[in-house]
Amino acid sequence: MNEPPKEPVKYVETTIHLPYHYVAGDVRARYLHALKEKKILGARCSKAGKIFVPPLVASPESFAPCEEFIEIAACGVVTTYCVVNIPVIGRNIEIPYVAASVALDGADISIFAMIQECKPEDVRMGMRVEAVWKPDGERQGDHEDIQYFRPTGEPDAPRESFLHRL
Amino acid sequence: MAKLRNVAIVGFAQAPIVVRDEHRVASEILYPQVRRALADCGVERDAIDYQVAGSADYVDGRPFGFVAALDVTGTWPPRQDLHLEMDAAFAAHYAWIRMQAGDCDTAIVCGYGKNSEGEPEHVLNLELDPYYQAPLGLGPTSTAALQASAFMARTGTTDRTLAEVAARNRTAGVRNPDALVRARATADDLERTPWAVAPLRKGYLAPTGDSAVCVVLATEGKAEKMCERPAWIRGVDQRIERQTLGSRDLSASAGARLAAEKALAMAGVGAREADVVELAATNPAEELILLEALGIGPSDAVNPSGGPLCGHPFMMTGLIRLGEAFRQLAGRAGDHAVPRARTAIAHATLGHCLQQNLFFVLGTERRWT
Amino acid sequence: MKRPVAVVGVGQTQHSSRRADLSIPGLVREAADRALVDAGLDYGDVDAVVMGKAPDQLEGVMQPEQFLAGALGAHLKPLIRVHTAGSVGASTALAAVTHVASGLFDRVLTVAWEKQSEGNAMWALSPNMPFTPPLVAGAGGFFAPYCRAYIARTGCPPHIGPMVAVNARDNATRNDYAHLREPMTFEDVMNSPVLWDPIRYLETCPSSDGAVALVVASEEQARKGPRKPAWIKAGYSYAEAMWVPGRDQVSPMAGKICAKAVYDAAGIKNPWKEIQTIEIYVPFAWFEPMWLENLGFCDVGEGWKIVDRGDQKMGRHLPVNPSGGVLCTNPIGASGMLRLGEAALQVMGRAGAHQVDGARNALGHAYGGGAQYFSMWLVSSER
Amino acid sequence: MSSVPIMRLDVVSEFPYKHSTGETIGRFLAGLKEQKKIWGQRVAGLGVVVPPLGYSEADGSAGGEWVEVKPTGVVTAVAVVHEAVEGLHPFPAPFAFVLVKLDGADTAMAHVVKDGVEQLRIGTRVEAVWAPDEARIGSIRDIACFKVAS
Repeated sequence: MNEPPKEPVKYVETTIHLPYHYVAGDVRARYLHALKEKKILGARCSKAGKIFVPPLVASPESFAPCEEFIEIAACGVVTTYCVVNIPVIGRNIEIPYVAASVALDGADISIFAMIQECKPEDVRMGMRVEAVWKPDGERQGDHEDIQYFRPTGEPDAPRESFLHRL
Repeated sequence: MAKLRNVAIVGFAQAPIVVRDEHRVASEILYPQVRRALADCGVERDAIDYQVAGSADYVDGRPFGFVAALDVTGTWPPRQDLHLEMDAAFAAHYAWIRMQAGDCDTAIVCGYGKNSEGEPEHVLNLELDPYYQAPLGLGPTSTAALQASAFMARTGTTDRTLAEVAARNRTAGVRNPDALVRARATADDLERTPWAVAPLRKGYLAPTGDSAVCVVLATEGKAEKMCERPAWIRGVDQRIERQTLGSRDLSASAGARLAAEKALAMAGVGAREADVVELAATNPAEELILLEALGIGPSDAVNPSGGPLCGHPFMMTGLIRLGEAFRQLAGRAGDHAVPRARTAIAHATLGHCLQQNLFFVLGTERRWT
Repeated sequence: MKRPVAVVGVGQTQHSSRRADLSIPGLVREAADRALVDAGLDYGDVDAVVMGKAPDQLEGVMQPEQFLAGALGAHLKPLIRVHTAGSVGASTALAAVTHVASGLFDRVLTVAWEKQSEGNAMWALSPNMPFTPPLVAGAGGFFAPYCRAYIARTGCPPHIGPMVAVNARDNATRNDYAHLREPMTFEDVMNSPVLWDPIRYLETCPSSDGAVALVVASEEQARKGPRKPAWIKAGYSYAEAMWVPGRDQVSPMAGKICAKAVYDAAGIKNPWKEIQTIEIYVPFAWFEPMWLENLGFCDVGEGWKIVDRGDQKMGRHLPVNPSGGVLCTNPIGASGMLRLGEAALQVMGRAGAHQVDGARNALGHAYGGGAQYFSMWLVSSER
Repeated sequence: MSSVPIMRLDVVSEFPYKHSTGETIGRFLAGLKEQKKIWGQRVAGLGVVVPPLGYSEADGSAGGEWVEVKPTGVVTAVAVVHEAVEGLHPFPAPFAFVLVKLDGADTAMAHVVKDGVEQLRIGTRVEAVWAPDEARIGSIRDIACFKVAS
């Protein structure tokens, strides 16, 4: 035969195997270490005074460095959210769960957080929530030291206070 | 040559290259470089019309890793922006093209991405085609050794010559405070280092590392106000070749030769007139191949910074060459200055075996009047 | 732009969930061959190649443009590779335009592609990045909260998302290249599972294999070509930082500024009146009304009313995504260039069964990142 | 800023991929697997290319006539690995990567030489060593390696 077989091999299969070696960086490491002490740290912009949680090396808004770390309250307001009904590969999270944007009191940007201890349909934009920490001795200085946020039972924040704050 | 806009490098900042920065993530290394480069030019962020960056997701294994850079480059209010998945020197070339199109007058060009987070032999294997070449396990050191073997066979270049070329780089790097390797090494020392992948010895390889780079470009009229001695871009060109290693003559670099010819022709100078030639050669054989493409021989004009053999943060190495050329022409090269440098060549490359090559020709004088 | 630039060739692949019949070079060549044939050119006529795609992790090949250079006739030519997240197809085409506008290149081939079937997008795009919060549930989980905020702000009723999805699919039935072409009903959408409340399954984009290529050229070349070109009146790419206090992901500043820059440069004073059709990047149905507002086709809070009235359907005032858009075809890296290419086809009068009558001006748009990258062009049948 | 302990994390990123081959690459690989034959294609500007791609990397032109080449050839470049990279390299060191111009081909092919690397030079003649029947899966590694020709 003066040609290769008519029927091609369909695929070349491979598993890519790449080792990576990460560091958190001092700014993020400081934030994560503080979680162990049940403290949430923010960083203050040296120019405009805005507070970023988790801390950033610089304010993306003013382009000025952040220089000062300050402790932020572990409670705030759900500014918006979604209810997730599909499992995420590689994540051990029970569905459905609420993924929310939470504006912590005193912070100028929101964090992503899970809302639990209430039914997904009871979550509201404007709902006041607080952090639920892992028990003492189990916190390891990572994001999961805050297990989730739960409703505080306080009255909701007024609509105009969060509607344009995501 | 049609008349083009005169564009100059007017600012440059580079984080000293280190093996591994354990205190900062890539964007945190970049932030102070952008601040310094702008401070160098005496301008605020709002004075810059355009930003363009170069990096590659696989270097540190973070898909969309470049998005984080927007938070440290002053991207508020929103800015005209582009990101190339390439060595950032190619981003500088694109900024120049954009200035030729009349779409901007000033630009910052950033390069970043921590080499230390990944393992380059593994990562760069993935640049090869996934059907025939990558499955063999070829990495950058192996492909470079294939090229070196072909070059040495054609030209009769000896191991000793490679050692001498490497030693010249290492000697120069001693005077560069941003270099990763600043320990002097002689040809004798390097010739005694063990084989990495023969014919390349460990002492001939470029050590990767962490850095971040920012270059500022400006057109005539603005450049003079931002820099006392701007480095004018007189010519520039880049060319890629087909990848398949076995279908190229690896003993030479056809793409480098063509790009160099075009860039020099645009600049209206010959390579011999260059006082400084900064080459992104990651081993001495590559340096010799590139010099051959330029039509010049080895000399102390080549890599006064010590070149990649004294620090190779890949995806930034090319932009650092451009920055080094600027330092020399602007009189800011400090201890590694080449006296009275007036013309410089800066080179960048991507891919295996010098697959893609970019040459800038810079001068202390404007090209078009 | 220093000199006029036109689209003189458009080519795209048949898009589907898995183009198992083609290698990666085969896929990009299917699009590039068609674009060149369309332009009456050959690989040898091309001065430079500008390629775009989303993260290399999708296919497991780093900087694949390097091995594709030979497949695109780019040997010994200039080539660049663009990556600006989801907007990349559009920003890539605009980078090609810059090449021609500079006067240094006359004919530039630009190609954008994705072959999502080679890997697993969900794995490739949401690895557990170190030291970052472990919650973002894919792109849907990221964007759904902003859809909810839009709904809360504007009173957008719950039937708007499904209406957008149904219309997109209806449009795709007239586009031979589209990935999803089976008609669906409002009830189908309402009955589909809610994945990321408020986003339902049938309000999301598919995962596709596909490529698109354009030939952009100088005026002289455009006048020589076999067909009527699409003239690029203006195009811009803008980005904004992520963690800006008060940043509005519902209607990002970068999108507004980019649109205004395009309209100003193109001499458009009233986009609603002067633009006949738009191809915009709508990966989740709710984004259609959001972008109609962001792009200035109506006042804030009025976007959903355009959908509610049906004014964005074929044959009505402003047909949106006549091709079916991203909701029916989503080879990520190519999606933005498909929007720009489809806009060009409309003003060339060559969009076939999904042609909008009388399309003189068309807008092509894409976005990416955390709604941070915006890239768009306005094309016209008139120079 | 007061000092804070460095936080490190080592990960191995592992993803499976299935690359569709298309007709040309697929048939070339089928030739290795089923016929133990090495096929090239004659394309514009390059002559007989092995392995083939279905287009010319010289000018982008399509097509190519199938040409069988010999499993023997001559080394045109050689790189001897003295320290194998775990998880990447196919053999323990020392082994060699080579470019081999097979008899009947106009371009060379990248491959590996497992044994006898001390004898390898540019110009050395080598021959393909096939993987056993059950181990050939339609991969470039169906040629297990090359060896110095006897």
